[in-house]
Amino acid sequence: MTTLVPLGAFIALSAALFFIGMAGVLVRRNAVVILMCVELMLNAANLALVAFSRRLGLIDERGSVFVVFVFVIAAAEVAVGLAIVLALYRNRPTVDVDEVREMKG
Amino acid sequence: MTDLVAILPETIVTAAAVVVLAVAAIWGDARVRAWLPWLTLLGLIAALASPIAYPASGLFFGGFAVVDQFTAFFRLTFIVLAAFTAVIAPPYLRREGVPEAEFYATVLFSTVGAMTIALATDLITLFVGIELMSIPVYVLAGLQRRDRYANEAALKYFLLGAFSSAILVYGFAWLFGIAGSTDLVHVSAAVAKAGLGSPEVVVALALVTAGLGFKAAVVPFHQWTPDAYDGAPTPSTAFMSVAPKAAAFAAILRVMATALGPVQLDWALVFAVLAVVTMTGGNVVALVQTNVKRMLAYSSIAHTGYILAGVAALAAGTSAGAAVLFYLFAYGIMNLGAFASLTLLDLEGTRGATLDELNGLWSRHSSGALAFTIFLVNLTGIPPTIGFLGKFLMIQPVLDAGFGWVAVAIALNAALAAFYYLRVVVHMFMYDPEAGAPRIEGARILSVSLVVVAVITILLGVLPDPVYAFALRGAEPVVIR
Amino acid sequence: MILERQILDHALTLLIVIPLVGLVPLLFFMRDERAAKQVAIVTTFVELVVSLVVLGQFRIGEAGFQMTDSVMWLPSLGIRYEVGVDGISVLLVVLTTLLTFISVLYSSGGAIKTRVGEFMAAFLLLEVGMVGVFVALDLFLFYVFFELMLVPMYLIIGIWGGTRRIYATLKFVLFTLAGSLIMLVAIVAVYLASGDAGSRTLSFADLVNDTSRFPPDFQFWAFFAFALAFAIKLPMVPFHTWLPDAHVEAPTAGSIILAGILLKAGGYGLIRFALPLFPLGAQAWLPLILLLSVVAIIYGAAVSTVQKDLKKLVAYSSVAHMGFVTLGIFVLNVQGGVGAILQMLNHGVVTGALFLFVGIQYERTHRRLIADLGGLANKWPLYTTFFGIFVLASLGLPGLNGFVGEFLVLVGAFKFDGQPVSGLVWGPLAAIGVILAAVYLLWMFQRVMYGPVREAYKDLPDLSPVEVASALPLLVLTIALGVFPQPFIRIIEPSLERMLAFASAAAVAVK
Amino acid sequence: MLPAEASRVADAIDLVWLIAILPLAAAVVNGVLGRRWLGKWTGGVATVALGISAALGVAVLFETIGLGHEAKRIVTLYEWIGVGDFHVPVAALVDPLSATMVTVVTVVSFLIHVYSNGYMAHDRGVHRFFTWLPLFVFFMLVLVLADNYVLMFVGWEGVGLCSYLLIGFWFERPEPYVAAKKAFVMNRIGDWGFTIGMILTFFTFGSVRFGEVFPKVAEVHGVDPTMLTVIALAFFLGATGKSAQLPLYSWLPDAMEGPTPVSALIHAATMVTAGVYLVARSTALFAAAGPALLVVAIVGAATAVFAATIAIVQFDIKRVMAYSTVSQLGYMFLALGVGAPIAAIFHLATHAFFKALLFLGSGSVIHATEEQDMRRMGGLRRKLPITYWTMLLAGGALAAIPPLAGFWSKDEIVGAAFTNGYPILSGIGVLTGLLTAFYVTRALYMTFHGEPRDHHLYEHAHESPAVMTIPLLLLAAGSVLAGVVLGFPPEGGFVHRFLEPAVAVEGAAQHAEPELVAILGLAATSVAAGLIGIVLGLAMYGRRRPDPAAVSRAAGPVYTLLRNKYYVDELYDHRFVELMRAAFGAAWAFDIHIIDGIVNRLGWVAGLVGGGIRRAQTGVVGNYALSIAAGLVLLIAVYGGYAMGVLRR
Amino acid sequence: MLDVIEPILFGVLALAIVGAAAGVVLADRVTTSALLMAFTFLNMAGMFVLLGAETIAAFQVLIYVGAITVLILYGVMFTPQAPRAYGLFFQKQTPAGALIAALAGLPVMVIAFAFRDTANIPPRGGDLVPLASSIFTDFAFPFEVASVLLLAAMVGAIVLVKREERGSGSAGPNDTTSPEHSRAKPVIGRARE
Repeated sequence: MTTLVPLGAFIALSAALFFIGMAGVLVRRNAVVILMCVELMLNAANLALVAFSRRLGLIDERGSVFVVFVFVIAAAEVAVGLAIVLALYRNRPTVDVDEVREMKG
Repeated sequence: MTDLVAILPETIVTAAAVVVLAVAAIWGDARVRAWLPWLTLLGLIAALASPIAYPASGLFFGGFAVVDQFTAFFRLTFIVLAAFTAVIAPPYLRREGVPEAEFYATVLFSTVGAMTIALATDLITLFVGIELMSIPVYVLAGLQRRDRYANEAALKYFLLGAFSSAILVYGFAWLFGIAGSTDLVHVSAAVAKAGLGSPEVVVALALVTAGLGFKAAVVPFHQWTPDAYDGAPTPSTAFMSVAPKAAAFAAILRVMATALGPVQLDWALVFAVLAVVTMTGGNVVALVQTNVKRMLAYSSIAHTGYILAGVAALAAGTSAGAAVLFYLFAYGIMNLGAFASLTLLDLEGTRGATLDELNGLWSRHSSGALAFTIFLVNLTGIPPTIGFLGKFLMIQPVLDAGFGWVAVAIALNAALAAFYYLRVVVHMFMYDPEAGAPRIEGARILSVSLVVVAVITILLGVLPDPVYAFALRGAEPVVIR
Repeated sequence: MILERQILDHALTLLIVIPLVGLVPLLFFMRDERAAKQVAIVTTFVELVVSLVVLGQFRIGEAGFQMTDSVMWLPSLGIRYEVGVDGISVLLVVLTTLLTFISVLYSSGGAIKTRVGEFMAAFLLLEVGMVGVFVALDLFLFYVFFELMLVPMYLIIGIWGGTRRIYATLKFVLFTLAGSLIMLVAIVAVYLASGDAGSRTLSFADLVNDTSRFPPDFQFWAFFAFALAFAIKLPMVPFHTWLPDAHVEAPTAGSIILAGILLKAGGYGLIRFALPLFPLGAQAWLPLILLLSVVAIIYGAAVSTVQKDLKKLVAYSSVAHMGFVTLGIFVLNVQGGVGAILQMLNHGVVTGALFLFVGIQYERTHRRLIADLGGLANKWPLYTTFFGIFVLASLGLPGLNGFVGEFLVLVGAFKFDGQPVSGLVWGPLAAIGVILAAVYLLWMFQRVMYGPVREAYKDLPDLSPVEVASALPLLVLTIALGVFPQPFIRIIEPSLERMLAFASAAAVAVK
Repeated sequence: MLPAEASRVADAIDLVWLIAILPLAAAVVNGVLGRRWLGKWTGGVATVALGISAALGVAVLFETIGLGHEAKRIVTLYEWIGVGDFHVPVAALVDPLSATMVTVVTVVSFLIHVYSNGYMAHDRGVHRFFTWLPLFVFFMLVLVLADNYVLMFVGWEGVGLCSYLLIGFWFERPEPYVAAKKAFVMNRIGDWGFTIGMILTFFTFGSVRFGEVFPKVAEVHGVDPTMLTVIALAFFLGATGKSAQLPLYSWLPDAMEGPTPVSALIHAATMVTAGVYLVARSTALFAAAGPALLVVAIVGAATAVFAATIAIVQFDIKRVMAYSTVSQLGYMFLALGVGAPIAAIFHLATHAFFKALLFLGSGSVIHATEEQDMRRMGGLRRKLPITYWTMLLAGGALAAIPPLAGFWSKDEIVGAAFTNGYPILSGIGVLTGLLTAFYVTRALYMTFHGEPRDHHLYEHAHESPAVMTIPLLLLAAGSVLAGVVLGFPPEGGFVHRFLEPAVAVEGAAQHAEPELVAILGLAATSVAAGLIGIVLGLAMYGRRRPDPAAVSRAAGPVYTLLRNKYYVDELYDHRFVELMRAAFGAAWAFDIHIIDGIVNRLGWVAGLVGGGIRRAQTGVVGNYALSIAAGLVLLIAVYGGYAMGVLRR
Repeated sequence: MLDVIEPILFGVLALAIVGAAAGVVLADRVTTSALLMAFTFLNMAGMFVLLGAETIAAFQVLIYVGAITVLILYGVMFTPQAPRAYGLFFQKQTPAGALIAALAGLPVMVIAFAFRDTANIPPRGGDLVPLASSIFTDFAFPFEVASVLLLAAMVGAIVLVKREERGSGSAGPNDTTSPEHSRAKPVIGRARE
C-alpha cells in the first residue's frame, strides 16, 4: 500500500518526543517525573522502531520485536525505579533530586 | 538442544540464583545463610566448568547467540569476578544487615546479563543483556536500604542509567533504521555502504557512543560513578566497579568493532581524546579525595580511560583487543580486591574509610593491609604485577596505532596516580593507629581470600602468558577488517 | 660434580632466587626479631658468597656476556628471561651483594629497633631487584627489576625514616616512577620497532646487533626517554632534588643502599642500554648531557659546601660524583668509560661507607647538624681514622680509590673532541670539582671531628665490633681499588670497549 | 726493567723501593699498634726505619755516582693504571736528580725524627705524630722517585695530606686545623694545574713517563709551542701551590701552627721544595716553553723579595723562618727560571740543611721557653749555647756569608741570572740577599743577645736534651760544608758534574760560559749586600741607633703594610672566602626554591585543578544528566564535523 | 479518500503526542504529568495503528497505559510531597537544559527526514502472526534473557521495598532511620539547601 506520510515524518516525530523527554530529564527535579520522561524517551524509540520495521520493507518484524523487548525493559525499569524511590522516601521524605545531594565533590 | 548446551553456563548461573533465593526463602536461619556464598560459588564454578564438559562454539539460536573465544574470555572474567565478590561479601553483609540471599542472587543475575552481552550478535540481545546487567546493579547499590547514602547512590545510578539506556536504545533504533536489521554484521555492512557521509550514521554513532560511554563511565558521562560507588554498600561497589565496566567494554567492542567498524577511522580519534580526558580527569580528581572509597571510584574512571585507549587503537589489530581484554581481567581483580579490602574496616555507613581511618592498618590487620597494598601496587602498575602487564600490553597497540601522545598520557597519568595510591600505603604502614584503635579481628575467610587473590595477581604478573594468550584468541572476533 | 656444574651454570638465576627463598622463613619469623635477623644475615651472606663465586668463574678478558641463562618467558610476546654478566655488570653485582650484606649486618646490630622482621623482608626483596637490574639482558626483564627496587625502598624510607620521611619517600617514588614510566613507553616503542609482529624481541643481544632498524628521529626520542629515566635515578641535575630529602630521611642502611646501588642502576642503564641501542640519539643529546654533567660536578660541590646537615652534604656530594659518571660515559672513549665504571664502584663503596659512619655517629649523638657536632676525634680515634680515610677517598686522594675513577674520567674528558665544545673546555671545568670536593669535605671533617671535645659527647663509646666488621671490607676495598686498580680495569675494559664499539659503529654506519 | 738489565746482579738501586716502603711500614705499624700498645716507642720504630732508608738512600746516591754519566735506571714494580693507550706504571726513576733528592730527604728526615723523639716526648698524641711523619716521608720519596707524572702526583698529594694532618696535629685548638685546611685547599688549587698539566702532557706526547716525554720535546716539530707553554704554566701553577710561591704562598706561614719538627721537615726542608723538584725535573719541558720560563723567573724573584720584606717585621720567630723559607724558595724558582736548574737543586740541598737547622733551633728555643714571641726572649745564648752556635752558623749560611753553604748556592743563582741575561732579576736577588741578612741578624739578636726581656721565662729556659742537640750539630756540619763540598769550584763543582746529565736539555740553548771577572764581581756584591744587612741589623738592634721603633714610626704606612703582610690574608681568608660562601649559598637557594620549588608546585597545581573539577561534581542528578546531554551534543557536533569535512582527522 | 485521512490522523496524533509530552515536562503537579503521560502513550498506540502494527498498539495500551501508568501513579501516591511550586522557573538549570535539548533535537529532527521509505513495500496484513511466530522461534534467546530480566527486576523491587520483619536482628548498626520515621508524614515547607 502506498502512503502519503513519509517515514521521515515519523522519525522526526520520534526525535521530537525523544528530546522533549530528554529536556524533561534535564529540567525536572521530581524523581518520579524524571522517570516518566525516561519512559517518553523509550516510547520515542519504540515509535522509530515500529516505523522502520513497517516502512523499510523488511521480511520480518524485527523492529516490532525489539519494541516488545523495550516494553519488557521499560516495565522492569519502572518497577525497580519506583522501588528505589520508595526506599529513599522512607529514609527522608523527599523525591526531589536536588535535595538528595549528600554525596558530592 | 545444542542451543541449550551452548548457553549452559548462563543457565547454570541463573539456576544458581534461583536456588540461592529458594534456599534462603525456605530455611531462613543464620546457619543456612552462612552457606549461601558457598552455594553461589559452587554454581559459578559449575558454570565455569560446564563449557569444558560440554564444549560448544559457533552460532546458536538462529544466529542470535555466538560462542567464540571472545565469549569464553568474558565468561571467565565475569564468573571470576562474581565468585570473588561472593567470597568477600559475607562479613560486611552480616555486619550491616544487608539481605544476603538477594545480594548473591542479584549479583548472579547481573552476571548472567554481562555474559549475555558477550554472547550477543544482535542489537536486541545486546540491549536486553545490557539491561539485565544494569538493573540488578541498581538494586545492589540500594540494597542496604536503611542507609541514606545507599538510597542516594541507587537513585542517582538508576535515574541516570535509565536515561542513558534510553539514549542507547534510541541509537540502536537508528542503527536499525539505517540497516533494516538488528544483526551486527548486517548493520556493519549497511554502515559501510552509507559511510559517515550520511548524517543518520552520525546521529546513531553519537547516540551509541554516549549510551555505551555512560555504562563504562567515560568522561563526560561519568559523574554518576563517584556517588554511586561511594554510597553503595562496599561489596556491591566492589562488584559494580568491575563487572558492569567489563560488560560495557564487551558491548563497546562488539558494537564498535563489528557494527561500526567501517567508520572506525572516525570514532578512533574521538575515543583517543575521550580516553586521555577520562584518565586525566579521573586521576586529577582522585588526587584531592580524602575518602579512600571515593578515591578508588575516581581511580576506576581513570582506568576506564586506559582501557578506552585500547579501544581507540583497535586498528592495531589483535594486540589492541587483547590488551583491552587483558586489562579488563586485571583491572577487575585488582580493583575488586581494593574495594573488598575496605570491608575489613567496621565503619559507620557505607561510605568507606577516610585516609586517617586507615592509619596503622598494618598493625591492626597485617594480612589485610598487605593484600590492600598489593592491590594498590597493581593499580599503580608497578611490576611484577598483573596491573603492570595490563599497562605494558596496553601501551603497545596504542603506539602501534600511532597514538604516541596517548601512550605518553598513559605513562604520565600512571605516575600521577601513583601519588594517591601510595598515599594510602603511607597511611596504612607509616602512621600509627589512633590511640585505642583495636586490632581488627575475625573475617578470616575474607582476609585469607584477599591475600590469596593478591598473591595470584603477582603470580599472574610473573607468568601472564596463559591469560594473555587467551586474550589474544579472544580478541580475534573483534578485529576490524 | 655435575650438580656443581649445574649450579655454576645458573649461578645468576640463583642470585635472584636466594633472597626470595630467604623471604619464606622470614615471613614466619616476622614477629621474632632475633630469628629474622639471623635469617636475613645468613641469606645475604650466602648471596655474597655466590656472587663471589660468580666473580671467580668470570673469564677475564672476554668482552661478551658470560654465564647467560635464557628461557622463553612470554612466548606470545617473544619476551625472554635472559640473564648474564659481562665485565661491567659483574663487579656491580658483587658490590650489591656486599653492600646489602653490610647493611643487613649493621642494621641487625641494633640500628633498627621497630618492625625488624619487616625491615629485613624489605631488604631481601630489594636485593632481588638490585641484582636483577644488573644481570637482566632483556629490556622487559630489566624494567621489571628496575621497578621492583622501588617499593621496598619506598617502605624502608617511609617506615624507618626520619621525621619528614613521608614527603621524602613519596618524592623519591614519584620522581623515579615518572621517569621510568616514560621509559616504559620507549621500551614498548623499541619492541614494536624491533621487527614485524611475531618476530619482535626485547632481548638486548638481538636489539644491539642491528640498531639501524631504529631511524634517527626514533632514536632521538627513545634515547631521551631512557636517559630521562636514568638521569632521574642517577640523579643528574636538575632532577636531583629527591636525593637530598631521601638520603636525609632514610635510615642508615637505606642511605647506604640508595647511594651505593640504586644510583648505580641509573649509570648502568645509560651505559648498557641507552648508549648502545640508540647511538644516534646519544650523539644528538651528547652536548646537553656533557653540559649537565659538568654543571652537576661544580654545582653539586658548591651546594654541598654550604650544607648544614651532614647527610645532606654527603647526598649533594653524590650528585657531584655522579656528574663524573655521566661525563665519563658520554665522552665516548675507553678512558672515560672505564673511569665512569670505576667511579660508580668507588662511589658505591665510599659513599656507602660515609653514610654508614654518619649513621653510626647519629645513633650515638642523635645530631646530624654539623654545628651541633665537634671534637669527636678525641673520644673516637678508631671512628676518626675510618671516617677520615673514607672522606679522603671521597675527595679523590691519589692512592685511594676515588682518585683512579675521577682521574680516568678527566683523561677521557680531555680526550673528547666532539662538537660543539671540545674536551679542552670540559676537562678543566670538571677538574675544578676536585678542588671544591676538598673544600667541603675537609671543612665538614674538621667541624665534626676537630675542636675541643663537647661535654655531651664525652663518654660516648667508640666503634663497636659489629660496626668495625661492617666497615672493614669497605676500607679494604677503598685501599685495594686505589693501589691495585688494574685487575678491576682488566675486567671492565673489554666489555666497555664492546659497548662503545656498538655506539660508534652504528654512528659511523649512518654517517 | 729492560731485559739487558735483567741479568745484572741485584744492587742497592734495585732495592730503591725499599727506601720508600720502610717509612710506610713504620707508619702502618705505628698506626695500627701505636695507640694501644707501642705508645711512645712509636718514635723508636719510626726512627729506626728512617735510619735504614737513609742509609739505603746514601748507598743509592753513591751507586748512582758510580754509574757515572749515563746514570739512569728505572725500577718497575707493577702497572698501576692501564686503560687503552694510557699507561701508568708504578716505577722508580733513579738518576742523579732523584738520587740527590732521596738522599736529602732521607737524611734530613732521619735527623728530624731523632730530634722529634725528644721534642714530642711529652705529647699525648705522640703515636699519631710518629704515624704521620714517616707516612709523609714515604709520600715524599714516592714524589721524588716516581718515573712519571701521575705517580709523582700520588706523592704530591700524599705529602699534602700529611702536611694537612701534621699542621692540624693539635686539633683541639681552632688555629691549627684552620691553617691545615687552608694549606690543603691552596695546594688543591695548585693541583688543579698539576692535573691539567699531566693530562695535557699525555695528549701531547702520548705518555706521562719522563723517559718518554722529554725526548719528544726535543723534536719541536709536531708539538705545538703554545701547548707546551700551557703545559709548563699548568705545572708551574701546581709548583706555586706546593712551594708557596705567589700567589699561593699564604698557607705556609700559617702552617707554623704545627709542631716545630714538622715545620722543619715539611715546610722548610722537603715538601715545599717539591715544586722546585717538579720544575727541575721538567727542565726539558720548560726549556722548550720560553714564556713559561720567564714567568717562573719573575714569580720566583718577586716572591723572594716580597717574602723577605714581610720577614723583616715579624716577631714570631717561626714566622720569620717561614717567610724566609718562602723567600728562599723564590730564589730557587728564580734559578729555574733563568735556566740554572742545577743551581736551584744546589740551593735546595743547602737550604734543606740550614733552614732545617734554623727551625730545629728555634724549636729548641721554643722547647726551652714555651714561647715563640721574640719580644719576650733575649740573652738566651748563655742558657742555650749549642742551640745558639748552631743557629748562628745556619744564620750565616742563610745570609750567604762565605764559605758557609748558603753562599755558594745563592751566589750561583744570582750569577746565573746575571750571565743568562736577566740583570734586573739578578739585582733583585742581591737586594733580597741584603734583606735576608738583615732579618736573620735581627731574629738571632732579639733571641739570643741583649738583656733578657722576660726574666721568668729566662730563668726556666734550659738547653735541650742530647737527642735534640745532636741533630742540630749534624745539620750544622751540613750547613757549613755542603756548599764547599758540593759546589766548589763554582759552575764546575761536583754537583754540576753530577747533575748535568739529569737536567741536560738536548738542543736547548746553552748559556755562554761566564768569565771569571763577572763571577767574582757578583760574588763580591752579594757578599757586600749580606754584610750591609748584618751591620744594619746589629746597629738597629744592638746599638739601638737608629732605634727600630723610630724607624718603624718613620716608615709609618709602609711599616703597617708589612706588619699586616700586605693584607693578603685578609684578602684571601675573608673577602674571597666570603664571596665564595655567598655564591654557594645562592646556589643552594636556587636549588631549594627554584628547582625543588618547581617540583613541589607541580603537585600543588594538580591539586588545584582537581579541586576545580571536583566542584563540578555537585551531587545533583540534574547536573549530571546535563553533562551527559552536553556530551551527546558535543559528539554529534564532532562526528558531524567529520562528516562535513569541517574537522580533519 | 483514505489518502486524505492518513495524513490528517498523523497530524492530529503528532500534535497530541508532542503537546501531551510537553505537558508532562511542563506540568506543575506530578499527577498531571502522570495523566498526560498516559495520554501520550494512548496517542502513541494510535500512531502504531496508523503504522499498521495493531499488535504493538495493543501491547502499548496494555503495558504502558495499563501497567506502567498505574505503577507510576502508585509511586506518586506513596511519595506525597509538600505542596510546593514545582514551576520550572525555580529550576536553575532550565535554560541550559532547554538549550542543550534544542541544540541536539532540532538537527536530529531535520536529519530524521533523511530516512526514506523503500520504494515498494510488499502488501502485508497485521503484524500479529509474524510477531508471535518470530518471538517464540527466532528470538527465543533474547526472550529467555528477558524473562530472567523480569525475574531479577521483581526480586530487586521486592527486596528494596519490603520492610525488615521485626527482630530479625539483621538491622545494621547504621540504622539511620527509625520505623516511625519511615512512616512519617512529609514535613511541610522544609527549607531547601
